[in-house]
Amino acid sequence: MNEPEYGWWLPPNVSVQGDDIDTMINVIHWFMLALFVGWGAFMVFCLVRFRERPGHVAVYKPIKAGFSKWLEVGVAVAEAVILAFFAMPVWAKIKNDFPTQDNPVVIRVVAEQFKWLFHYPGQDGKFGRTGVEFYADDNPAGLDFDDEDGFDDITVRGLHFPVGRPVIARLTAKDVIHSFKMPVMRITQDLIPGMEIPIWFEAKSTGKFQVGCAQLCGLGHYEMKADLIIESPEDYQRWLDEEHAALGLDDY
Amino acid sequence: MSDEHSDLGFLRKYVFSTDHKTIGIQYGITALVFLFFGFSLMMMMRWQLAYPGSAIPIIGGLLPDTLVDRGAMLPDFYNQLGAMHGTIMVFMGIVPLAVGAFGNYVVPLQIGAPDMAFPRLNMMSYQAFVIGGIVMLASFFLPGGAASSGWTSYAPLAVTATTGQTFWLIGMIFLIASSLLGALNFIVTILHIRAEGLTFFRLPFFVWSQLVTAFLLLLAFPPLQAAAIFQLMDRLAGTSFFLPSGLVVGGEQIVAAGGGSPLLWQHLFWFLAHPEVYVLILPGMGIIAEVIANNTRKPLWGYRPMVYSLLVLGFLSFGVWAHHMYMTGMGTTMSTFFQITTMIISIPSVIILTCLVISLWGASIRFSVAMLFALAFLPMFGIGGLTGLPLGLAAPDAHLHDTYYVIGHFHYVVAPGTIFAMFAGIYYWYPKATGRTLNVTLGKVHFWLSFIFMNGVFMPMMFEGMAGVSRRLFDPTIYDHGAAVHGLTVMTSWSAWCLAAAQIPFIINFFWSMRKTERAEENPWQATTLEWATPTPPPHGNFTETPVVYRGPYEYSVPGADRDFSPQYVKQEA
Amino acid sequence: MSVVIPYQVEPHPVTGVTSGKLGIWLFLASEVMLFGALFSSYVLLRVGAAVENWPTGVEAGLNVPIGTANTLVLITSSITMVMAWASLKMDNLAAFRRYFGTTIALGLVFLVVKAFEYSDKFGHHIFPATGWPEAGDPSVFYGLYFTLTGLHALHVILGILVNLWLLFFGVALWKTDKERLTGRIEIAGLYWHFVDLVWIFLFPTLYLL
Amino acid sequence: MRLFLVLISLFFLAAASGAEDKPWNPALGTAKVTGSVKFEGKAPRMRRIDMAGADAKCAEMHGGERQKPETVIINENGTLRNVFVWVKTGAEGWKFPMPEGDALLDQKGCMYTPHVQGMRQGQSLSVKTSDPTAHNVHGFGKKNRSFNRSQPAGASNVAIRMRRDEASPPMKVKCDIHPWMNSFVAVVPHPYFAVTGPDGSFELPNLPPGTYTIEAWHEKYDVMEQTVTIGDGETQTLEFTYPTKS
Amino acid sequence: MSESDVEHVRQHIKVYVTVFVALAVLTVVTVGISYLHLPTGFAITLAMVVATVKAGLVAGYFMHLISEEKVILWVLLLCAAFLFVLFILPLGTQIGNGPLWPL
Repeated sequence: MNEPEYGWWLPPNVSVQGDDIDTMINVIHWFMLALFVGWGAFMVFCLVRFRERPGHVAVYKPIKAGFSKWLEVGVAVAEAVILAFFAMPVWAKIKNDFPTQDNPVVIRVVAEQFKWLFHYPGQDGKFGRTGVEFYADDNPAGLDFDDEDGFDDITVRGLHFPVGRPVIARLTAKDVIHSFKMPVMRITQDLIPGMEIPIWFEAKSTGKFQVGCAQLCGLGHYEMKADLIIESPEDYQRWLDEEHAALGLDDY
Repeated sequence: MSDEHSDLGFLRKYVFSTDHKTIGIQYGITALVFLFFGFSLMMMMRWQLAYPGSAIPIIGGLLPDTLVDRGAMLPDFYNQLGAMHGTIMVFMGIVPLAVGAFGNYVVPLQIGAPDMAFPRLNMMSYQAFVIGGIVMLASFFLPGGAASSGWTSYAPLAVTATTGQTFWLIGMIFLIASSLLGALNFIVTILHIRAEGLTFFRLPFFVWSQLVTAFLLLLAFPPLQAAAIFQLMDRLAGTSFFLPSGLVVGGEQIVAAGGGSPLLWQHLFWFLAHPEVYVLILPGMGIIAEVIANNTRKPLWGYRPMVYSLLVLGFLSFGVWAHHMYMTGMGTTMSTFFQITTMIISIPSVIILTCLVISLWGASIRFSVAMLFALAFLPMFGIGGLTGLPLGLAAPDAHLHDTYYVIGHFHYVVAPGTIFAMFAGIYYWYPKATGRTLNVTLGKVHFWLSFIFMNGVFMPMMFEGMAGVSRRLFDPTIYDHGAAVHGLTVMTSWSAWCLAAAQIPFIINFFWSMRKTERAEENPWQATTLEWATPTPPPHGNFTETPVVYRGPYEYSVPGADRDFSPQYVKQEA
Repeated sequence: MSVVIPYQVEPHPVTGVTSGKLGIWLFLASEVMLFGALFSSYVLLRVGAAVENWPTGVEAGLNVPIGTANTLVLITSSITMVMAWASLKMDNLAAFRRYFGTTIALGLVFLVVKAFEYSDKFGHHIFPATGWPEAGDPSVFYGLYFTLTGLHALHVILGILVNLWLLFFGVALWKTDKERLTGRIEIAGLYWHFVDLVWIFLFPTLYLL
Repeated sequence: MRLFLVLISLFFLAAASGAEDKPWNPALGTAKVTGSVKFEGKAPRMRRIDMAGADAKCAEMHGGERQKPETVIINENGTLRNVFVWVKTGAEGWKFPMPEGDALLDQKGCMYTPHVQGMRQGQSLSVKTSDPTAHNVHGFGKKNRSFNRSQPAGASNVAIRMRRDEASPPMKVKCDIHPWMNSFVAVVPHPYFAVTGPDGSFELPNLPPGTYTIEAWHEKYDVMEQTVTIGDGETQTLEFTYPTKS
Repeated sequence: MSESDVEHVRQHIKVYVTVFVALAVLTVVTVGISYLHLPTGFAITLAMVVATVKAGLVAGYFMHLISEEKVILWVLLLCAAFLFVLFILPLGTQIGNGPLWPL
């Protein structure tokens, strides 16, 4: 695992979708810079050229500034291009193209004030029955422990997933609105209590990062972070096995 | 007329006045006080952000230990400050200043009206504003402190919050009532009480901007009113409009029937709050247009396209709100719709900005203090507008949503944008209201320091946001990417404190100039619009003789005229 | 204060209405948005709830005959309101007093009936916080019922207060400025009809569907 | 409504009797109730607490080993730990001397010590943090006022005065930043209370002779009560058995 | 007030009474329909149509919208446009939020 480097621009990107987003952000910013510099240069020129001084008078007749029309049309066209060729396809892919065929890792993410909880289906690959009535301080995932499907489920406070394999996460919140944010994965998704929202993502390199909450959720909002550990498939499997082994101990 | 008014007692003349000018000044002073207060809240937050966990100098020792621990801020206090900073700045600072103060003082003068259409309603509007403001501020003294769920008050967090939230909602209902009454008054006044000859396309751009703003306030605020009533019911009567079934707070199921929708609040809130953004900026643009036309000594370039853009802007602002909600799990059909409307709405803003910039061509630019602020407005609002682009698109928003980038973006619109416009307005119309001009040297000091430090505050936020630092974090350094940009945070904080210091010349100037013996000329800026046709300061009833309008609003440097300005109200032989 | 503000009584030449009338219509437009938002919320919440969890008015224990009667009361108060205004137009102050008084009385009748409906609900331990059905995944029907009718009742109360003021004090204007009084009554009428109009939508949404 | 009336009259009764409280005479306290709390049946399934992913500093304080939740702890002798036992009725009418100092609640390694404790009405609960991480102290009072105070690392103690008795059920104190952290504080108007420890026993000494209702409370298995009459100088032994059969 | 004005008002009164009767009848009709227990969707449509007709009568005749000046109609049109947006878009997002879950 390599130490991530954070700087003053975009954080490192480890997600397969992130490249599209980064390209888009960069393209838009170059476009913005071009517009701003153009405007600015014109403005500064005017300020110098048309400053008030003896012998200089303003011109009443409006200038024919055909270029302004072209500028506006240009901005509109640029926006249309960004919309049609970047924004819509990229977002549609992120939002709709769930990789259900590619052997995804499926997890549940439960947000509460003020920690994350990650729920893995365990060896049987099936999530146990969960329900509001089972939520307790010692059962944060709301698992029905009498349900055998749920008995081998793993519930942990840090997010682990393997590199190169898509992850489908089902997001729910217990109490208020939270937002699941992984800057290095270019993912933000609100968790709305009473709703289950699925998202997917796939990492392209390993590393140890952080998950944060991006929606004000109360006084501990700032403390609502969790480890984000992207591992090689072998390490991931090893971690899963360890968790399973740990579960056996606790059936007392 | 005027002598009768001067016979009135102190209370009727200054406190319960129905004169639009007095009300405008009341609004102005109150709003400036609130702005200053909201700004102070932010300065305390900046200390925590720059030096997390260390005691706030001086102030920290004065605060009760429910808010601070040995002088260092506690997270719930930080959240209170954040929520109240937003609320105070938006609803109790800028809107009352831009609409209540400038609108009230200038609009009737610019359209040649003796007063607003409903003077008593105008007074009630101000009173409702004051009551709302007091309720909001009083909430700081509650046991649980003020509202702490952000200025957006998202449910269910706000529903389960402390009593401060109830005060927030009640305060909002008063503020909304105030805005509604004011808006209605403005529309009727502008439609009905224009001077003879003042047709719609002879209206100064400022009046147009106020007209559109008034429509936005009138039609966008009621849904928030409805939402506030719902949330009040949720908090006080135990209903669950915004609470879904089976909420578990603090490990225990909360006692509520359930069946509500947390997103409903967001829809109703942003249905207001997006038009509200235009409420914040349009009057500012109006002031800037006035100042630029006056100081370039030529007509505005593209007056009509600007007016049309204004109308389109106002109309479209009702159809873009859900771009604040891309990350709530909205389907792609709807997000596509909102991305398209958001891109469309950027076009009229571009048109207005371009027209203002092109107006500089062929001008004879006077660098008065008001003009400096107006000129600074253009690039600053430009940055604010441009940075809205990536936020308006769902995919980049997936990274930038609720980061400091958003904060930088909207502050560039409202702080160096609207606030600079407000300063421009104050420097421009101060002679009208007081009969004295503000000192130019102090003004320029104020401008340059403000300009530098405004950018020092908000430019670093863009980079912090790019790095992925979320907003509303009590201590962003606990995240690795937050710690990496901590230097920028410190820079922002110091800029903010310097920005505060930069306002001292303004405050001195404001009060000191009022006492100057030397009176300003009747029309110190050689302006063309109607407000300069009245005596200074204008008496009760405004105009000594009923004005008649003969030409458009910005007839400067008319070829063949004997002066470089041809006022609207002077019948000149061509 | 003798600042004369134009178009208080005479209509503006371009818009063709008085300031007061334009003002009240703008106010009503904002009221439309207020109640529109409430109804929009109703739709959103209802669509979000399971079909079997949303009661019809009868299932929820609302009394349709009483609701119908109350609707008729409000409609009648609307016609008496318009008759009051017409009486002024025809220079008949006595008739105006009769009709206007009836309007106020009918408004009060509406409120009294509403109060009985409320107390009946409270008597059956039904409060705004009550879900329907009690168990499972309840809907917020009762919350909406109380909030919407409560807000409407608040509007009725406000209308009654304004009308009472007009009946006992405002009417003094008849001696000095008949047209102005007629204008004011028309404005009060517009508000009153609007309140009636809101009820016309509230009644079927809450009681019948 | 009737409940309300009852509550009102109880309130007045309590107020009236409060006025007549006699100062406690230590010489009367000769009787004693002792006993233990047994556990029968199968222990519930629980998960160990994973702190590492959420708060590395706290996880380190436990050497990286996952802690068992303290909800149900069955002692080796088959008794149940963390049961709060107190004299529910029978000890009224006295004004007992107040203990010195505050009741202490420590936060250590993102766990509360003690998990269950009793304290006197009028005493203050002083919450201490021994952790290098931030906490918040969130009390869910049903009779006492609820509170929610932040406590960053190294902050001074948070002290809350308990003005009303609240023992059945005790007040829950929680940290929201670490949602697994919970603790229960019973506020009792007299000194006759105990919490079962590693041997599952309890002792209520220095009681005046009389008839008492003794209540046991467990956070998962709820309450049980027994009535006991003791004479001068006697010791009675009680046994509670959880879970409650119903 | 002129003679013709009074005559004008007198004619209006007849209209008002007719409208009143229509309103009363429609109220009874809408209640009557509700006892037929029609399918929910149909019942809602029908009730809203009747309510809209009633509202139209009140607004058109009691509030004189039918002969009102253009400026007021424009204000209401604007209001209606925004109201439409307020109804449709939140509903759209709610439905768009529907079951996206692919598994």
